[in-house]
Amino acid sequence: MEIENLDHYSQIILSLAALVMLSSFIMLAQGRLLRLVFVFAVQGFMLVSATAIAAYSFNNPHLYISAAITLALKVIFIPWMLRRHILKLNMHRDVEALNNKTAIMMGGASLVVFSYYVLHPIMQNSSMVLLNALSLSLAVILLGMLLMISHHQAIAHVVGFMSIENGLFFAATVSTNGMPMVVELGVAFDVLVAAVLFGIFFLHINSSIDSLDVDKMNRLNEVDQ
Amino acid sequence: MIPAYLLLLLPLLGILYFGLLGHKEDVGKQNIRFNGVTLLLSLWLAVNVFLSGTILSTDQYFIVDSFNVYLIVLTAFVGFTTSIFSAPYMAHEQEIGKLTANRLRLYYSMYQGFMFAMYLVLTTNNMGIMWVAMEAATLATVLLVSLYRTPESIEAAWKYFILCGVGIAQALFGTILLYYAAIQISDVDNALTWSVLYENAKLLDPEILEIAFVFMLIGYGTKIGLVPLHNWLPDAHSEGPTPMSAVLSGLLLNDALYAVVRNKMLVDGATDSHIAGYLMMGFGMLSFLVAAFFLHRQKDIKRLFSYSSIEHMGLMTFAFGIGTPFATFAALLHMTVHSLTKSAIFVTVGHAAQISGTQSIEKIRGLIKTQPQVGWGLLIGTLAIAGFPPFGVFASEFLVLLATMQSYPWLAPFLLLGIGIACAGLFRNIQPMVYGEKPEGQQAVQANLWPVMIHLAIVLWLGLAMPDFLADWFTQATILISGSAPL
Amino acid sequence: MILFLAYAAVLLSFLSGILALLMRQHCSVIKWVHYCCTKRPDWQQCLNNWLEQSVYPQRIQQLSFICLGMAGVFAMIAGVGGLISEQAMTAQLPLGLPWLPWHVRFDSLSGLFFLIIGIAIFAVSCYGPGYVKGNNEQEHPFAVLGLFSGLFIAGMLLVLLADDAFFFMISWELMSVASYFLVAFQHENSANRHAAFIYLIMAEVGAIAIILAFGVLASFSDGGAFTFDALRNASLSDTWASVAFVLALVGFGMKAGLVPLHVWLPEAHPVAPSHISALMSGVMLKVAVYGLIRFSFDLLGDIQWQWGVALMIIGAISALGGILYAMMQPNLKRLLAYSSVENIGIIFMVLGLSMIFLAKGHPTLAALGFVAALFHAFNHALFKNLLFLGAGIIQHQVHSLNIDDMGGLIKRMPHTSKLFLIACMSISSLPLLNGFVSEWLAFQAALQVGVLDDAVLRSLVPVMAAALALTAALAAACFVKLFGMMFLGLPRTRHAAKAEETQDKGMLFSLSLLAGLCFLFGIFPGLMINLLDNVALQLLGHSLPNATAAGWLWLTPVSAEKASYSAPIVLFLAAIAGGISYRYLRRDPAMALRESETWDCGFGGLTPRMQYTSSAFTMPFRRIFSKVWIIDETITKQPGTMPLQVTDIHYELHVNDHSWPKLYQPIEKSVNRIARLVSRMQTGNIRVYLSYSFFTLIFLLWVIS
Amino acid sequence: MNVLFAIIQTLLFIALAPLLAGWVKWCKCHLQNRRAPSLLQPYRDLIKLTHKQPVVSKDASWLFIIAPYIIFSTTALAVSVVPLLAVDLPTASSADVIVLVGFLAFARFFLVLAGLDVGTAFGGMGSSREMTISAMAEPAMLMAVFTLTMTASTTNLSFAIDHVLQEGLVLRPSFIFSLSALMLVAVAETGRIPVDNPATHLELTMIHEAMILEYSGRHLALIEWASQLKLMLYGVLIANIFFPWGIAETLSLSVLGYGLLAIMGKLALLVVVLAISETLLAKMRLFRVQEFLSFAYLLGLLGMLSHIILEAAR
Repeated sequence: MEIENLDHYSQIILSLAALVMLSSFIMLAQGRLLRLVFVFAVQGFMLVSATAIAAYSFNNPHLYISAAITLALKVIFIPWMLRRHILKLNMHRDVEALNNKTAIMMGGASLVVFSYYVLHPIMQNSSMVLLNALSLSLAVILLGMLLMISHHQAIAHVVGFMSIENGLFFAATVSTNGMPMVVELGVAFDVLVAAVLFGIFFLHINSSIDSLDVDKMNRLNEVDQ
Repeated sequence: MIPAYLLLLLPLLGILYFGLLGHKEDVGKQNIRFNGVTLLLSLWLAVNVFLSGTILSTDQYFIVDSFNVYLIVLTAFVGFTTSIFSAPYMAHEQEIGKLTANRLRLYYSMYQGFMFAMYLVLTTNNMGIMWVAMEAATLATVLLVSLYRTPESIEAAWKYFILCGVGIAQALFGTILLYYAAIQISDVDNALTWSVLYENAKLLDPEILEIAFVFMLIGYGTKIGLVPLHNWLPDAHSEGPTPMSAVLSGLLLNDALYAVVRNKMLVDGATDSHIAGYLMMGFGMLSFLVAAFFLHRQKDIKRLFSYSSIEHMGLMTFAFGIGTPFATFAALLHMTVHSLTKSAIFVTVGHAAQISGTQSIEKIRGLIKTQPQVGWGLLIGTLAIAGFPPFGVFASEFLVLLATMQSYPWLAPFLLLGIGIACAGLFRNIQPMVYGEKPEGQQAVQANLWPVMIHLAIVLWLGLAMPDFLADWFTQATILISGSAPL
Repeated sequence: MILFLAYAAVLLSFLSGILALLMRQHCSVIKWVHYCCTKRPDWQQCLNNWLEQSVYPQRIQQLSFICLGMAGVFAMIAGVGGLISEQAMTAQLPLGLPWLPWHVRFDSLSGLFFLIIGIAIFAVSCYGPGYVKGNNEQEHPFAVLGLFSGLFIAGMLLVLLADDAFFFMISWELMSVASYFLVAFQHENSANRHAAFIYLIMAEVGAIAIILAFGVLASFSDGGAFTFDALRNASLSDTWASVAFVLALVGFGMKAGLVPLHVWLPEAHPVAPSHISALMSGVMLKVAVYGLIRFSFDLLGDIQWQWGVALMIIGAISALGGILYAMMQPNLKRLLAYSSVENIGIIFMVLGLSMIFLAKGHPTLAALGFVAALFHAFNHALFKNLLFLGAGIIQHQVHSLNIDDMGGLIKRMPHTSKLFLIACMSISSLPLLNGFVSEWLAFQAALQVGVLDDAVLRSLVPVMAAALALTAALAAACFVKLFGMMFLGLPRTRHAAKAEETQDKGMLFSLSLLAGLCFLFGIFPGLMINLLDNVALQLLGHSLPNATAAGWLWLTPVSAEKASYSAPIVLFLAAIAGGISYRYLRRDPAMALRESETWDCGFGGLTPRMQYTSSAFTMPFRRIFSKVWIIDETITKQPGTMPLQVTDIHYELHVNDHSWPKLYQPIEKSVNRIARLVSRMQTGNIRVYLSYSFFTLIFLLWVIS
Repeated sequence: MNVLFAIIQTLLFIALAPLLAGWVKWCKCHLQNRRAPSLLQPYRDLIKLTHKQPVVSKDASWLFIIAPYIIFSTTALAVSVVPLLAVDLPTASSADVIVLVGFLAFARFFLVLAGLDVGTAFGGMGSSREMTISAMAEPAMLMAVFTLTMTASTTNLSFAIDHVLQEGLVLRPSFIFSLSALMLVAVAETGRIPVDNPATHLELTMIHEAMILEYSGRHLALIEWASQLKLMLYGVLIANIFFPWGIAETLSLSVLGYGLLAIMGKLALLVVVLAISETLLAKMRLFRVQEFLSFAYLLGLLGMLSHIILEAAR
């Protein structure tokens, strides 16, 4: 099935998926925390739009609820919270120096290819939208992990973590029209609690090591000095 | 089904109760009572299942079969005995000023929260809920790990949080894939219902399920502590309060493994390739061997035993991976004896650390001379966990070995190598702690060692003569998991 | 019936352990007594008095040892019963795994080892009360000692009863673990802790090898069953049978202390309390021999001659190595432990010979070798027990185990010294004592090598026989030295000069009992050999046809023409010869002895320091066999004012075993190295951890698709 | 009848041993251009010693006093099982050749303990050296003996000698080796030059003498006698095993007389060989003795191997 033959909704969803992935790439290369959080919010927004469109096109009302929750959590609450912490801890001027940015970007690109490679064989019987959407959400998940591996600010880690959640959410929405409601709610609850806990931890970490650099948290190691 | 609901309800009440009233004097005793009642409920449930077979709730959200009911009883039991231990332990911690009353409130509230999450993981019939509950268990315990608010404990909690969070996210992706495979064959409402999926497992797309299983294994495997996803585990065990380490080692790891096994049952139903089994065997063996070597270089007593947990979880994963009835039986038995023994050990370890005021192995000395019960408890517990007969760990390890011999004889030497190295690793650290003269100024502490004795007695009993009803129970679970009875 | 006696022995030894646990529970015991005897106040009163606070610990100790002694008696009776009865008795106990209850079997082989253990624990139970009397209850609680002694003995007995691999392993490990605690009993010495650690680890490794051996066998058995019956019926290819045999050899050899797997033995045996050392050295090693016999002769069945050769060579190395190492030890109990290595080597050598004969189709000769090996095992249990128990008495008196701290004890401790002398003579295999008979039988077996048609074997066996001869001669040298240094000459230290004969009748009785048995079986070996014949008959299907064909006086293992030995006649003749010479030369009362100073070459004043020390005594051996040890010898001279004048000479000698640096240190090092490499994984950086999980995911996805 | 004969033969053996020692001395003196003592001198020495009051160190224990009797009687026991005049010796079946070695070991055991008993450096030195040499010599001796016993397929000396006798003159290469081995061992075990010098009292070289330094009177007599017995025992072993001709096969008086003459002749010849070698050779350093004995062991081994490979090959 070629892309021309798809309906417009699907085309939009696919485009949004591509944009979500693109935002992941932007986050990957982003050294400034405020911008990182902003991009994250944008990603969340694109996710919400995709969900809403999917809800409309599949005529699946409970996806609206998901979209609403996501909007509240990932576009508003979490970015707000992170931003507040950044400002409070006076980190908005820090620029994280990323080593080997090119290599990371290349790695990210190959992850996208890899996602296709992994999911392609099992998706041969299903629609192109699904294949693309699932592969892209897997790529987002992997890129989120890569983000966490390459950044060493705790806040960046939270953003990475949340973008993984975004990827999961996108996968759930697009490929399966959303998980059962109970599960959605449960997941949302977990994300909320996690977000709150992250906030608490920022304070603790900052008070214990005087920064949010995770590289400085290596007291618990077993390597010979 | 009523006991199951009550079982879930009571810890939920517990969260609220301790959240509100947890700063009271006799809060430790209240906790014991709560857990005691849940233990009774779990036994009630067990009797029901034992008499009438698998129970499925009418809305299909909950299932209690012979596999999970025994884990429920185990969870309730270890939760109960650990609460007995934790009462004087936490009181002592408060006395010496390591904790405030508010933190204690948090501790008891989250203890119940953790128990709730565990019961939910075990009883739910919905793979999505299982995931949610598993994540909830992380969330409940992460604050307990950082309870002391030392830099180390915060670091450990952060690592625990991030690594398990990221890990478990993979499991969610796996669940989504499973869901995707399921909606092809079933209606949306039941697409994540395990019992339905299990019946129709043959219809599921094997390729999707295999990929889904990889994600699940990585996800829940992080919680099991499989090498190389284990890194959070020793940190979290060593820095949290000891009762927490006991339940983490004794329960959380088991339940994560339970989740993996549930998924494996689906994958095995869908495909004949046994790929899930091979993956689990590979991970299990790797964890088993690597952890055995890790034991040799530990400086912290709780880290030591957390690596031992990794080792044993590896062994169980390996045994479930083999998948023959024999191996499954062995793995179930090993789950039981490991939980009991390991939580008993953590109890003694907690007291040992209180006696000497540190967790550093180098500074803990002469326990037998200072407080014989603690010293002997630790020593005998270590013997048991190292797989010396007549304790039950030996019986289960023997069975695992037997199963390995039958299916993959060339792996048996590695297994034994691991056991030998682990034994050496444990004892080179334990011996100096328990033996020898006591250091200046070391004092005995108030300790309640009944949990240790009860656990070790049960483990001994299992090793010497497994009671028939328990054997039947295990056999039923084995039939459920692997399709036929051992011998 | 016999089986019940055996159970009774096991249960009594358990009971003895549990009684010991009551050591500190005076109050609760009294309460319990009150509760039980409420209806009989007179009993209550009586028991109350008997268990009075001040004597309570002694009562408990006595009770515990009485139980042990009864266990010994029952074990002996059961053992003899098992040896006599032609049928093996079997039973099942409702314990163990759900589908594998504990299988019990009591045949003549088990019976023999029951007898050995029974004698040993009976002797120990007579000896024990006197030995533990001096212990400080706070420092070394009897509860621990008694409990683990009981468990240890029960474990050994259960090993002999076991008839399935699972039960066997449980009892085997019970034996190992309990003895581990006994080794660690006096744990404030770092040497004890070290020894205990090595012991435990090696026991574990050995057990692992045994499990593997069983596993190999089981995987060829019908349905992978683990009962010995199923294992017996397993049909293996030659290669797999050899694999199983090698694993069993490693496993049981580890426990038996074959060189180079012996390193734990000289560490662990000396540091345990003496009566436990006696059990470990005299009896536990025999249980390992039992295990190997059970495994190879009984379970594997089709013996291959290569195994025999392997056993013979390893046995010869152990025997020679053991005795040479023993010779250099200044520590009495270490010396005895090494000598156990030697004796085990001899037993294995002879077993190997028996295997060769069996594989080559000469079952009667195989039975000869087999009986010789078993008889030596029996004898070794007797005299090694005697030696260790004697060592315990001496340690109490001299407060040291260093041979060079003793001397002149023959005059201070006349009874102990006589009994010790008998043991020394027996272990040096001098005629008229039991040690000689088993070696004689071994030589007889070796000399029948002519029947083999393989020239290589035919030339190998005599070389082994010569090694056996060398071992015997070296053993004689070693024990002459031991006895000479300990009991003869002048006392070398204050403690030795003040030593006194032990007043405890029980201790002396147990020593006399063992010495008497050494002598009895030296004079009437036929008594034992007839019993051992049953074992050979049951296990090999053949026995010695003519062992006592020429009458009870004679021992003719092959035939009267080929070889014969009559200890009673020899004793009779010796008595005549000795009597005549003594009578003849002592008949004149005027010729009584005259006492005088020792001749001192006119320099005056012989001091104890001028005597030969044990290291001086063994110096020629040290030079001749210098490659066997790692010898670290330093002489420091303090030069005086005049040229060539030396005011002070300090001599230091350390003799060590090769196997430690050559075999064990590399293993230890490599484990440590791998552990160090592995622990690099735990870097402490969360990003590294994340990348592990990331790459694992990528890798697995790649693998799966 | 047989028993009576065995007793007589043993007594004869014991009685003749000093004569052999006298003969050795006599030969050596003549070879070394010295005036020889009478052949009966050893008897006179023994009698004299027996009538002296023994002096015992005050540090000695009962072991020291009892040891000479034990040494003498076990050595006597050892000689009682060696066929001297006739092959049909009843005692030979109660103790075979291995027991014979055991008897010698028994005697040595007590000799060495006696040496250690008083607590002088001499005693310790002698004991240590004696044990070293015997430890090396014993396997060599057994190797040599085993060749014989395997050829005759019996360890009973009487039967073995009978077997050699029945076979007639067979030149066995293995016997040549064993003979040489046994001779070397005999030299070492009886304390002759070049291993030990029975006439020395120099502490650097003493072995046997060092151990018995404290003995006097009848004790010394017994020990001396025992060592003379031992010398004769080895002589008889060599003579009768390897050259059994002349030994009586029946117990008639004439045959026995002939046997006695034969054995005396053989022993006399052997002693001449011994005396010549003692005159020609110098005593070895102590640590060369091991080479000497390993050579003996090697010869024994060669004898064994040549028996197995050349003579018993199938």
